[in-house]
Amino acid sequence: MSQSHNRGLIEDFGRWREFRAGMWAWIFHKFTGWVLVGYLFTHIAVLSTAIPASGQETAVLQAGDDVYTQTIVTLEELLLVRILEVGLLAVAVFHILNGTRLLFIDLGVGLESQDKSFYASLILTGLITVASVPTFLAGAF
Amino acid sequence: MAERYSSFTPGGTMWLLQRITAAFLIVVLAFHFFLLHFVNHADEVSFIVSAARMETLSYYSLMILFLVTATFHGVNGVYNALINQGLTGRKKQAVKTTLIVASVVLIVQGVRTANAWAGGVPL
Amino acid sequence: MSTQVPQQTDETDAETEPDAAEEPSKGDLRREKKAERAAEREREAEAAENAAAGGNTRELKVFRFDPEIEGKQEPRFDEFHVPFEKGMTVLDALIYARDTYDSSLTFRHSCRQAVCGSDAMFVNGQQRLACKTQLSELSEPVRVEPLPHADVRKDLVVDMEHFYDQMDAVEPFFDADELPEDELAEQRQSRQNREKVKMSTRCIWCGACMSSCNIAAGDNQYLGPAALNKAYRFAMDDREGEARKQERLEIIEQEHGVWRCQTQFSCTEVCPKDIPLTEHIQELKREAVKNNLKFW
Amino acid sequence: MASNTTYEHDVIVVGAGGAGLRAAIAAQEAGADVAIVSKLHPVRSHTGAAEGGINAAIRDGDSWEDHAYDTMKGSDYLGDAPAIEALCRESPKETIQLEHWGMAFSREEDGTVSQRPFGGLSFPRTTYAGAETGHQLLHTMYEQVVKRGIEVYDEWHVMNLAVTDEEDPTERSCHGVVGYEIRSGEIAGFRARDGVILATGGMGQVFDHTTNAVANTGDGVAMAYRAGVPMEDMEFIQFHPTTLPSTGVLISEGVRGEGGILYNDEGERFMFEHGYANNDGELASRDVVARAELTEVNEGRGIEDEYVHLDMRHLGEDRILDRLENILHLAEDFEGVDGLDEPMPVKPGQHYAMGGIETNEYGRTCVDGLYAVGECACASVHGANRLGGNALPELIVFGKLAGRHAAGEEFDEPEIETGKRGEYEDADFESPVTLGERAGDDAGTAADAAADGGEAVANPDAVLDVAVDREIDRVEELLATDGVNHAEIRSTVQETMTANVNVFREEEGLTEALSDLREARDRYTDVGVSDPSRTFNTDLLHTLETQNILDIAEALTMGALARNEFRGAHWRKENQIRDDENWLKHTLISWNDGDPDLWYRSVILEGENKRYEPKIRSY
Ligand SMILES: Cc1cc2nc3c(=O)[nH]c(=O)nc-3n(C[C@H](O)[C@H](O)[C@H](O)COP(=O)(O)OP(=O)(O)OC[C@H]3O[C@@H](n4cnc5c(N)ncnc54)[C@H](O)[C@@H]3O)c2cc1C
Ligand code: HEM
Ligand code: SF4
Ligand code: F3S
Ligand code: FES
Repeated sequence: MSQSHNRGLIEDFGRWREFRAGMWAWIFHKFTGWVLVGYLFTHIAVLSTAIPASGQETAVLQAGDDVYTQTIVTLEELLLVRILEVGLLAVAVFHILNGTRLLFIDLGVGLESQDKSFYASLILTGLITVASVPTFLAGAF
Repeated sequence: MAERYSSFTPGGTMWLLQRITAAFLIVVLAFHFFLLHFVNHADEVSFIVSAARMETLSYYSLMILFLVTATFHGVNGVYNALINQGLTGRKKQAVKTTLIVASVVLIVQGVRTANAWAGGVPL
Repeated sequence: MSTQVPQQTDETDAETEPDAAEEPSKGDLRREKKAERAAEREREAEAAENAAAGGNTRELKVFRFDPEIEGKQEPRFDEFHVPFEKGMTVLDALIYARDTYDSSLTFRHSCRQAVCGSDAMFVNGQQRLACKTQLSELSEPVRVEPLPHADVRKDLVVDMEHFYDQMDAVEPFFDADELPEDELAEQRQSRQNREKVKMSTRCIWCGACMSSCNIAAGDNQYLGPAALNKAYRFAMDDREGEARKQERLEIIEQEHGVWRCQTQFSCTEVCPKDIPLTEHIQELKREAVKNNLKFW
Repeated sequence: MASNTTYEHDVIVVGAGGAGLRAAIAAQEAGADVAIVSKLHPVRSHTGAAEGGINAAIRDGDSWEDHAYDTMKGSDYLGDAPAIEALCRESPKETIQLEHWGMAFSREEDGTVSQRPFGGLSFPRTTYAGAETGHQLLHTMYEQVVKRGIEVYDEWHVMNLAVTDEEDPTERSCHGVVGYEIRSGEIAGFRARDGVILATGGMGQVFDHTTNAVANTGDGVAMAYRAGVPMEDMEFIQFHPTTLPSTGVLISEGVRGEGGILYNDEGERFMFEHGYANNDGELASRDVVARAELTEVNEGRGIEDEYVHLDMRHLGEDRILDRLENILHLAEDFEGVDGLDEPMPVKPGQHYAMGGIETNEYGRTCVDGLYAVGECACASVHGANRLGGNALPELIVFGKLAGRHAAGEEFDEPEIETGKRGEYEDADFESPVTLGERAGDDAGTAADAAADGGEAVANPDAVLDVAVDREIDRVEELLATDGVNHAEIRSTVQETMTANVNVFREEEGLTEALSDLREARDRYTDVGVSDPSRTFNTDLLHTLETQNILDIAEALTMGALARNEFRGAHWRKENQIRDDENWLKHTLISWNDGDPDLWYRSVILEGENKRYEPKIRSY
């Protein structure tokens, strides 16, 4: 009933430019949330290699030749995976910061500066991500 | 709108749980990241080291709790997002079932993994 | 096309025809007058145009649509050049454009002072009241469109029914559990309590907030910020009593109630009455949670 | 002919401002099946613009008798005592009723509703809700309408009344109204089994600088007029002394009530320093202040030769924010002035019509089944000048009375006579130009049809059908013609009215206005609508309204020309004194089937327990 009249291009494009802080925060939070769930599932799938590994010989385990350790090491050797991990960190940090912002908003704190807190979350995310690059990429080359 | 008076819609409860899990996750996720990327570098991971951590009861329970809350928080978040997009009726029911099944699978698999490290539930 | 002028002149010519059906003498007279008028109008429009060319004008791009009129069924934007005066609002400009160039330009308006709530529109990418928006604050060309996420009836007029339905859904009326016996004795209300609900009582039903909310756009059943604010207005009013408050909390807690709100704040940002909508919605959420906890 | 859609109810209320909503609630509570038909959605009505407050004697030390005395004095002894007493007696109950309906009044420390002083009142009895009393009242009442499930046909413009066609208007009866649905262009009949209540509000659009809304075109007054109901005291127009120069937006009297001060260009507090009102100063009656301001401007002491300053800075930020916050926003948004930092520019603007549809103290007109309440009606409680805060109580008091009456409740015999019955006096009024509609022009009501030789219709449904068909024809014709644009005619009317029938009036100007109006009327016969659409055709709508503006402007100017005295809001250069000898009487103008007719009826100064003796009005 209240669907918009089809205004063609006007409705479809260009609108994003009219988005305000709160809307961007919402979109980013959504996006990061979804990425995190996606990661959670993949993460558990990868870690599950620990189940067959636990059946292997202690020596094999000690040498780090088990399925689990091998999988992780192989993955960690890929530069792509390292970069993705940095991305994951960015995503997680933003989600945490903005999530904290949302928690405060839910408590009725800082409603007037909600746009500022969003920008702060963005900037902090950027800083933390950049600062962690060395640690994350260490040993990848 | 028939559902207007149904105070049984657990909207409020789920909303509150989403916030509570979020607050919990802030701490745990930060700890998790810190531990596995900064204290122990990612490329130094091995079964033995992981197993060693997991054999401690407190760490084990924390991780299980982490798993459960993260799963709840994530899956409930996804579900809410879909509802907000106007998902209703049979589709909604189907999505709900799928998500619940996926969560159960995820948690079961996660617990089995943890047990693998700990060699059973550490007691 | 820079204004509506040329087109209007055409229309005048084309419509001289049906008049011929009238009695000849009267008809002739009329036609003569009409020709005069057409010429006059052209002169006037030209004068307006010249004045416009004289420098201080503003350019408006206005959304046009009419489901019945050929040529308007396909939505389009028309440009109008309006002579600028200090203190001119978007509404003034629209009125000028309508009265000078195209009398079919359609928009709702009445009070001209931001109390009737009829002229919320989408101006340069934001929901605003046309009468309360100074032209001088906007960049050119000023793009005027009907409220997004509502059915467009014609030009800038949208269907408000859905908005009204949502308002009605929260039982928007005072309903005290009990009233003073004496019909000349008022209910007491503390200053603090009036202060608490004051902002929420200011809503003028303009629909700007609803139009700006992404959630409302995606979920037609979502009560929306205005209706939730209305609910807040009564739920927080101490004069109503506990029993009624419980019922009100149940209403706002329904599936498409407060929990839908994702704190996007755009409602709060566009509200011409500066009502802190998000704050009110958030308070209702907490109120609802507290209320539920009581029963655990 | 009978194929027209018809909606049927016991009582049809036209208009959904404070008056219409109250009438609908009352009629429904009295057991009637009511519907409201309004060209705006109820919450868009102009009642929402009222800022100041509602006068009601609800406190110890105050009494309704004092309120009545103040009102009579304020009216310059042109109010009818039975109506004034009804207003003041009922207002406390009705005001508290609003509170019981949840209206968000401002509060005192002890939780009771606040009252403040207002111009012309001997006691601070103006009950208020911040600076948005009308908004709160309108919304509170609409909420109660929603609660009661009263049917509302919104965005239906009422075009005319369905009235029978007896020769003598006092024998006619009203059976319904003809509505035009703005959204679809549908024209339909609304059959009222028991009564039609007009509550269509003000007529500010007759002037070009007004505090009224664009929708305030006096439709109800014009419709009733054409149906044979006299217009009463039309020359009495209140000009509000403090409106913003560029838009006409009102700065509430509350500012002066709280202590705001008026200054001229020389920084003089002229209300005192030039002796306009040595006792009350800024709080003198509106007409006094409006004339004082214009005199200042005319004598060269105006700012930019146009306005004066209203200063409230000395009240302090806290008090201003607490009680007059709304004013700050208005000055900022519509004039670009910050009231905390600088004085606000103000000048007089059309504000309120004291006159209107002649009714008795129950809101009944001389046509059976036709009622009028609110600003469109003239009961008369405001006489020659309305006191601030007296219009809102009028809405709720007479709204209630008319609603109940229409729903069939029993009342005492009224003391106020309506129509050309009882005692009245024919005027020897010579108009310098031909008035009204000349033979052969569009007819207005069913009554005219009979006068034109149409067959007599008595059956209510048939009366309605005839009326509907007439309006369908009218609209078809307007849509088919591309004639003069109504906007030109409207602005001609507004300009001449503002130039000649403003705060200061003299014979020459009034005559000029009448001939300008004559010309405008002639042009209106060639009016056409260039937008052929049936959907939301505001071009058509405004064209229909312009007809009403014409009829009203003419009657208003007639009254102003006839009344050669200075009383209340009406000032005449030729005779600048109140002339109680000759003019303690109402002017009434009957449409008389297109040939307007002016006559008089004496004022009723005899109250329930006392007679109100005319005294000099000094403040
Ligand atoms: C700015 C301002 C401030 C004021 N402040 C005060 C104050 O402080 N105190 C006070 O006592 N008074 C005040 N007044 C006066 C008072 O507000 C008005 O007189 C009063 O509100 C009029 O109410 P109403 O119900 O008669 O008309 P309105 O509220 O104007 O309502 C008219 C209704 O009629 C409908 N209508 C009109 N024509 C048609 C038609 N053809 N068909 C269908 N429907 C139609 C409209 O849609 C509307 O719903 C103020 C007035 C103004 C303008
Ligand atoms: C670490 C701290 C975290 C915080 C503070 C946090 C906070 C939040 C909050 C407050 C919401 C609710 C948003 C709303 O409904 O308005 C949310 C949504 C969500 N969260 Fe988290 N979260 C955290 C971690 C996680 C993790 C680990 C995951 C992944 C498993 C995750 C996945 C999601 C998802 C999918 C959503 C839904 C997003 C949407 O609306 O589409 N979050 N988060
Ligand atoms: S809450 Fe504000 S934006 Fe929404 S309808 Fe009311 S006044 Fe308009
Ligand atoms: S924009 Fe919508 S999401 Fe909530 S804060 Fe406002 S209602
Ligand atoms: S015209 Fe009334 S709100 Fe703008």
